[in-house]
Amino acid sequence: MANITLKNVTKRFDKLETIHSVNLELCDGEFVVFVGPSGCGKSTLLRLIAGLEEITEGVIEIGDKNMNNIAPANRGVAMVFQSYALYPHMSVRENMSFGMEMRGESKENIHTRITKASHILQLDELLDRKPRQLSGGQRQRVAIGRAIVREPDVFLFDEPLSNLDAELRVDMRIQIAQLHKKLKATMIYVTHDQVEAMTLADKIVVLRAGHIEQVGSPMELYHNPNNMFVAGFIGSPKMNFLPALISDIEADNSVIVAFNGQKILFKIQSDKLSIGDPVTLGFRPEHIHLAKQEDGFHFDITVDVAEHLGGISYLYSRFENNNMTIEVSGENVLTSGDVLSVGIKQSDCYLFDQAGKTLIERVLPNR
Amino acid sequence: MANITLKNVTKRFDKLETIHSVNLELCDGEFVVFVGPSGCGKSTLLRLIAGLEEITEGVIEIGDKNMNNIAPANRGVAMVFQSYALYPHMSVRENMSFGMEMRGESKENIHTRITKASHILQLDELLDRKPRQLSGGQRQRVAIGRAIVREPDVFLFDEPLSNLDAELRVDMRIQIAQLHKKLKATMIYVTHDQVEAMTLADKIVVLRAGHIEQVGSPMELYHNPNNMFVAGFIGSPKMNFLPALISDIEADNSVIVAFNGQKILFKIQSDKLSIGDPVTLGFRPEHIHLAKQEDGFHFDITVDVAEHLGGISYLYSRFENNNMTIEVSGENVLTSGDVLSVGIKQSDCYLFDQAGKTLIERVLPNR
Amino acid sequence: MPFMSRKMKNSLFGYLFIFPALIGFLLFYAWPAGRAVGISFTDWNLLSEPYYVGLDNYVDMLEDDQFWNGLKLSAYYVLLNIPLQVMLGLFLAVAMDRLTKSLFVKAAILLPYLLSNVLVALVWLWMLDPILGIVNSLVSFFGLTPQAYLGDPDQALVSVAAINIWRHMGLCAMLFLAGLQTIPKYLYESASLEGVTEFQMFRKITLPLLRPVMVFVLVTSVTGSFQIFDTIAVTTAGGPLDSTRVIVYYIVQNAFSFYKMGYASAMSVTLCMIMLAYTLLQMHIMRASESDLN
Amino acid sequence: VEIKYVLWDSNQLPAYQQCATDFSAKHPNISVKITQSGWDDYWTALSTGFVSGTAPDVFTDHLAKYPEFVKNNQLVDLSSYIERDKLDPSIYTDGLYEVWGKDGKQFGLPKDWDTIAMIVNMDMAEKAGVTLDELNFMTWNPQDGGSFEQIVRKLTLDKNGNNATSDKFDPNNVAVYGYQNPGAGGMLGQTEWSHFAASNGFKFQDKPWGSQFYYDDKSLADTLDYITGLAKQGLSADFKNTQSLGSDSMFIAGKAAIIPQGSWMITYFDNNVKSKYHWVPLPKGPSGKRATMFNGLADSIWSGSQHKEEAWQWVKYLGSADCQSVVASKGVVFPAIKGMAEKAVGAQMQRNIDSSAFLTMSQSETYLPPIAKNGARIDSTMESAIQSILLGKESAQEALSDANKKVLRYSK
Amino acid sequence: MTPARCVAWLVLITMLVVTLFPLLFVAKTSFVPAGELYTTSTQLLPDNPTLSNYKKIFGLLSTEESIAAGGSGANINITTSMINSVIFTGIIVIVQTFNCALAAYAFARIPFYGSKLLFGAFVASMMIPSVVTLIPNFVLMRDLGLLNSMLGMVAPFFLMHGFAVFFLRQFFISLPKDIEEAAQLDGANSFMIFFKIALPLSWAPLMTVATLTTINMWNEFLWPFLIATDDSMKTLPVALQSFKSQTPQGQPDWGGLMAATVVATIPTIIMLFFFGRRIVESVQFTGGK
Ligand SMILES: Nc1ncnc2c1ncn2[C@@H]1O[C@H](COP(=O)(O)OP(=O)(O)OP(=O)(O)O)[C@@H](O)[C@H]1O
Ligand SMILES: Nc1ncnc2c1ncn2[C@@H]1O[C@H](COP(=O)(O)OP(=O)(O)OP(=O)(O)O)[C@@H](O)[C@H]1O
Ligand SMILES: [Mg+2]
Ligand SMILES: [Mg+2]
Repeated sequence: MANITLKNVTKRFDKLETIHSVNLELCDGEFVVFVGPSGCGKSTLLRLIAGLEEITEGVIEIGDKNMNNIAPANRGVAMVFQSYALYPHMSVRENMSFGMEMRGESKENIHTRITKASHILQLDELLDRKPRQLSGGQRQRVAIGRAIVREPDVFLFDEPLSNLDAELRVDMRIQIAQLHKKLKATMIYVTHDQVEAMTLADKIVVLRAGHIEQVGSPMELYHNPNNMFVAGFIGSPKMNFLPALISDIEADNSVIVAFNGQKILFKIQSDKLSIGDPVTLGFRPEHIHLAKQEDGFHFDITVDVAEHLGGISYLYSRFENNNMTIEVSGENVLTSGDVLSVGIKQSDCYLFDQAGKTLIERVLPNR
Repeated sequence: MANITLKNVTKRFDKLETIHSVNLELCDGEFVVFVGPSGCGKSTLLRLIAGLEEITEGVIEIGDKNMNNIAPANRGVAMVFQSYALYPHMSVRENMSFGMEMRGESKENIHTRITKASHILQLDELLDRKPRQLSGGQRQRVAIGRAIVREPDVFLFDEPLSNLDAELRVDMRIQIAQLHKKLKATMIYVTHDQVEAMTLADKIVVLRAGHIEQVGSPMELYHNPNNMFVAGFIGSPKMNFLPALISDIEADNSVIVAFNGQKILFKIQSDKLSIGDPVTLGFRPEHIHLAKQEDGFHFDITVDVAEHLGGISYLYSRFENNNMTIEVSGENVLTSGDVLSVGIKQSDCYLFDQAGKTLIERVLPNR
Repeated sequence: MPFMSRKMKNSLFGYLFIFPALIGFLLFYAWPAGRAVGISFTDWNLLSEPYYVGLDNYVDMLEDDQFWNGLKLSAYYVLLNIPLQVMLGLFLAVAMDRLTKSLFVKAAILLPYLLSNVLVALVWLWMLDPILGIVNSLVSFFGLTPQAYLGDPDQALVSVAAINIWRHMGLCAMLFLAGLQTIPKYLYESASLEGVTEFQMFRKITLPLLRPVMVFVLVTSVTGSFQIFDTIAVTTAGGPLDSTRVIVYYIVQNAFSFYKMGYASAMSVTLCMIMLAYTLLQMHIMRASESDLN
Repeated sequence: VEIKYVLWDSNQLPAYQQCATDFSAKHPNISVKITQSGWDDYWTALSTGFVSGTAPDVFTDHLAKYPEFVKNNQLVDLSSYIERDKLDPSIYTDGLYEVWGKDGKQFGLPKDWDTIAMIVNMDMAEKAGVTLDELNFMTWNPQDGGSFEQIVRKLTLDKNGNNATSDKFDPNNVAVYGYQNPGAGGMLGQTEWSHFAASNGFKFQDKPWGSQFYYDDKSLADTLDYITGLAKQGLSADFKNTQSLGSDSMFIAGKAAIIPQGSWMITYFDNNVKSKYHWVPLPKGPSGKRATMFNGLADSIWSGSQHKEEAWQWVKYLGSADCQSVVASKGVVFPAIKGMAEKAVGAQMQRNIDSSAFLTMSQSETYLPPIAKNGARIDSTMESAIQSILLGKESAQEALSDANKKVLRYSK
Repeated sequence: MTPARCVAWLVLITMLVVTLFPLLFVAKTSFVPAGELYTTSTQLLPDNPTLSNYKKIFGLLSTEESIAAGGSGANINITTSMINSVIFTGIIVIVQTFNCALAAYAFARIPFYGSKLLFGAFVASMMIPSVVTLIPNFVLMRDLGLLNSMLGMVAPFFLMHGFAVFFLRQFFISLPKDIEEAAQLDGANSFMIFFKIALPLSWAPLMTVATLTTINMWNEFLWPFLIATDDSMKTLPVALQSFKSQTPQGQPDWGGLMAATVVATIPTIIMLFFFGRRIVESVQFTGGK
């Protein structure tokens, strides 16, 4: 049993409070991804769970046992450090076997596990090298290897794939997913990669400046972000935000939003809204079409920069004084200065009140 | 003048040859991106150019001057280390000002540049911290800051954004692009991020195991990869490869390729091909449509795993015994076990001979 | 200066860096040492002119029982002294690093080293007095048999070693402690997550990464022990029954009591060679010039 | 002109400082700078000074050290000055002047002398019923120890308070030792054994500077066997137990009732001993006489001195009655000039110290310490040999025979 | 607390007791009046504590009183010698540590011709018995006219010491290379790297060496004793040597000696507390990933 509970966990470095009374429940066997802007406290949270930092206030429980006073060694966690923390004097093989040897695993056992892990991580030929003879990505893989050979109850991964190339990254991602399936261990995973977060997570925890902004499944966060921060943070390129107005409130929670001279009706709770309130419209770059859409907004934009990635292009554009990013798939030769007419479906729109809180609750697509 | 020339550059660590006689010419003011699998020698090349490693054989010239015996300090390069290499005893501010102080810049100059850089890098509030009090991403930004405040002739960036979140990453990418425009410095940039590579580069250098596989503009590499390795490496998810056969060769370089019982004519050099030769078909995931396409191949696949990322989904599927990745945009509820009929346009197909060399030379889209 | 190769430029810098030290070395070590080699081929009683005797001193030395005895005693002393001193020092250092950061403990451990050799010897001479000393009265208090310590030929050298261990243990600890600071803390974090015990961490992380300092401590403490003089001069003067007449004591005796500087020089040169050989071997075996941290 | 003068005994410093002041008053153009440093450092500094040419002009010299200096021409021969200034050597106590000369040359003017006596803890003596009279007239022989041993036995007490005359005496649990031998004593045995041996007929050497030594003589072997025997019977502490703080400390601590010691220690004991004590003459030996080593220091001039004439003036003054009476009045040592010793004893009497035993000794049979080149090596050899006897590792006769052979080799 | 830690604590405390006990004994003896030295030698506290030993040290007793209190009659100018000691030690510690750090850095990081050989020679310098160096060095000082001068006193020490060079080099080889590489790219030459990077990162070893040198030099006796014959030049150990044995067989003035020890040691103890914090407050090498 390795469910993890954080109750009012607070961490201060000297006077600087970095984690502010965080509450979180992670179930046994869950794959949890922490995301958040740089410096928001992801690594710190992992280190608190691992017991490498003492928590200033609050309680951390693993498997329903209070861990506050339990040494890291006895928490049953393995961690991939953001900084790798490889043993510089040990070969790759020794780096991986060290923990197992110290816990008295049998020689064969160690050998098989290392062979397997190094194969998965494509480290077979590097087993006898010292860390300083490895490239950045190779070091990172050793760090992963060191954690996975242990097969503990809880895995903590701190940006484990950041230094790997795209192909390897996809590979590794799949390997980690399989490992999770096989071991049924609880995994906490910090990443900046949207794809990793969306594909691996059972549950995503969005952090901002030491607070939890939202916890939910990837689709929940994508479709129903609590607020503009989460909406902006989940999805890449980032969601576009444009100012709009409440032009009318009809009965039955029917609210009419005016934008660019167009008025569209949204079915949303209207209690706290009043006519004339400014609201924010959100459109994801991938939802913007190069054509007017029936039932939706449309407007003209000017392309500032066009980035062509092959299969898709990003158009960094302007609408009035607002920046807009648009994703266009397929080949095209659009470029700076082009003026395009774009449209977006009503169902793809997000809407936020003045404080940034979401106004729309979407029903998730489900089979 | 900071054009960089590498002539037969070879690097051996002890007996291990890591860079094999590399030749490369980079023009002054060019933005060059090095990509390649983990451990292929990207960092080593940067270190050779910077003069931090002595080259075993060959010549490196910067601005037409042989640099082999020039100390790193006098090469006029700034580098962002993959490992950051911040000065642990100096505050963020001192880390950034050190290089300028060494070069005797004026106090005000230093101050303005640091203020500006720290603002761009969102480090304003961290200027008085020591590196050990920073998060991973913050450290990485300091490392970037240290390089850019220097405004040297040549920038070497070794995966400078790997530990930043998506939003910041886009920001930084744009900042670096602007910096490049402004300073007109030569920049060499190592990244694993496809988007960064495609959007920033004037020229991409694809490395494999210490060799250069191809040098070219992003679009060139995307559309006309020299070989299967480059084709597979550029673009994410990776290109799918399926076996096919030359079923007939007509005159005028018209070659008929048979795949899944369908025969399609390709206009390619037929000199070295003969009927019955196995060839490899390549389809990019983003080019596969969920409907039969006129003039193209179509076939049925079985979905193994479906990853839903919100705006798009990746379907990891099988066709006969080959893995296929398919990118599907828009909402959908496809899942494991679904059988789909997919199609691909002839013009989106890539074709490689037995040795993996490309058979199709495409004309680049151009306005 | 583009006409200079990198290596030459480095050499320029290198010599600039070591310049002051090199002057000191040449003036106060190299020159006297060279002179000593010269003197070792002469008969010189300090007061009158030396005269050349060729290898006589070395031949005499090989036939001199006292010389061999001195060497043997010195080696024995080193064996008594070093393992314990280094181990205790290491333990203290690790304890100070991992157990307590208390400044008091640190200062207390180094206190014995604050007293000069001679003083330490005098204090222990007093405390170890078999009849009047506090040690024997403690020994009797615990029901053990009082010993003669420095007066007993079988115990004298051991006692001297104990005195020196007492004085130098803190020094060793300080040196090791400085070495421990270079070991990144995250290695211990990483190891602790792997369920590695404190002792295993010590063996597998601390010890190997301490290697550069370990070589240093081994080399300096062994060669230092080989040169023990003050303590013996104060406590036993080479006695009882020559049981503490270690080689350097014998050398000094020859030089300043017997006025046989030539002979003393020959022995010094030989001793120096022995220590140098040991040092080179030790440094080679323990790869003294490499650090695993780089 | 400044004359540099060095000495090692700080107890004497005030007296000589006084002399220097008086001297400068008489010789306004000469000032004397006195430096004192402890025994070991003293000789190191002196040797370095000789080698480098920076030694002091005048220094206090010791019999054990001066032969080597003479051999290497470091000392100024004073005979011509003595002749010129018509100095009368007979003013010095007999023997003191001669030992500083060789082959008609003179290397120092005597400044003081010392003899050996025994100090007795009178509180213990009274408790044991030993009278001062008995103590003043002890006899000794190597066979049964004479009255000396009887007294020692009475003074030796075990932990239970039994003295060594009793059957119940436990030699393994001694609380107070009747007599404590200070140690091995090297080639001199100055306080250790030479007085016993000499009163048993022992002689060190054929003559000063002579190359013949008699350490293998039976008289010495018997003496050393006797001394070793004392420890075996529990009358003295074992040699190995007395090597740290030594016999003086044992006496002061009340662990030893009688110890032999030299006259230079009079002040020290008076300052440190808290119980009642008395200096008594050494016992008479089989020869029927008391015997004591009669040793003395002298002032020598370094041959490298730039101011030999001024140095001589100072040495002459040090050896004169003017200075020595000052020294005598301080009562620290016995000055070399005849009659001054009595003055010193008188001065000590005023401080309630009875040091007449030393005078008594100086008037009994006296002998000079052996003088030879290679003294340090001979000393080292003898020290080892005697240690091995005292430790019971070797029989006295054997060890001494071996040692004497070596000694003869060195003294050639 | 784990059992291992408990055991470690126990051992540590035992060692502390063993370490401190003799020092308590020193302190105690310094308060014992002459004459009670030997009767109280097995006690932990003096029967009749006295300050007379300290008075002796500070010259508060006349010569006669001092002799009567079991001391020597030597005159000690403790303030002068204390000042001399501070100057002597200060010069050596600062200059020597600096020179040695320079040399050590070169040996660790600059690949110059002959560096291996010279480093070997520097290490070997520690093995030359002082018997061999004493006289030539003294003669050299005489020839240079430096006898009785501060320069003469510090000369053999302040330029270099094999111990410090060796020790510091062992640290410099462990400094993270990439940090120095970064500095190179920032345009720093070897001197700048040394001053701005290597030195600040090596506070712990530098302080350790400085502390040890301070202690050694504070206690250094023979050389200053030989060079400084003038009272006004004497350092503390030279001045205090008169408390050591005066005569071949004589006992030192124990009470005075111990009091002198206490007095002479106090400055070093203060220094220890002062620097002690710096010694372990080293920069952790966390500039990297
Ligand atoms: N000091 C060294 N000794 C031996 N081999 C080394 C050394 N440094 C690097 N290598 C090897 O050289 C190859 C190239 O390393 P390099 O660091 O240049 O890779 P890279 O392309 O930067 O990889 P990554 O993307 O993982 O950072 C790797 O296989 C690495 O193992
Ligand atoms: N030792 C420390 N002292 C003071 N502040 C610290 C310390 N360690 C971290 N911080 C601060 O705490 C905050 C959270 O740091 P943390 O490393 O958890 O961020 P993170 O979410 O992992 O960021 P990144 O994605 O950049 O790695 C940061 O603002 C950082 O500056
Ligand atoms: Mg982090
Ligand atoms: Mg790299």
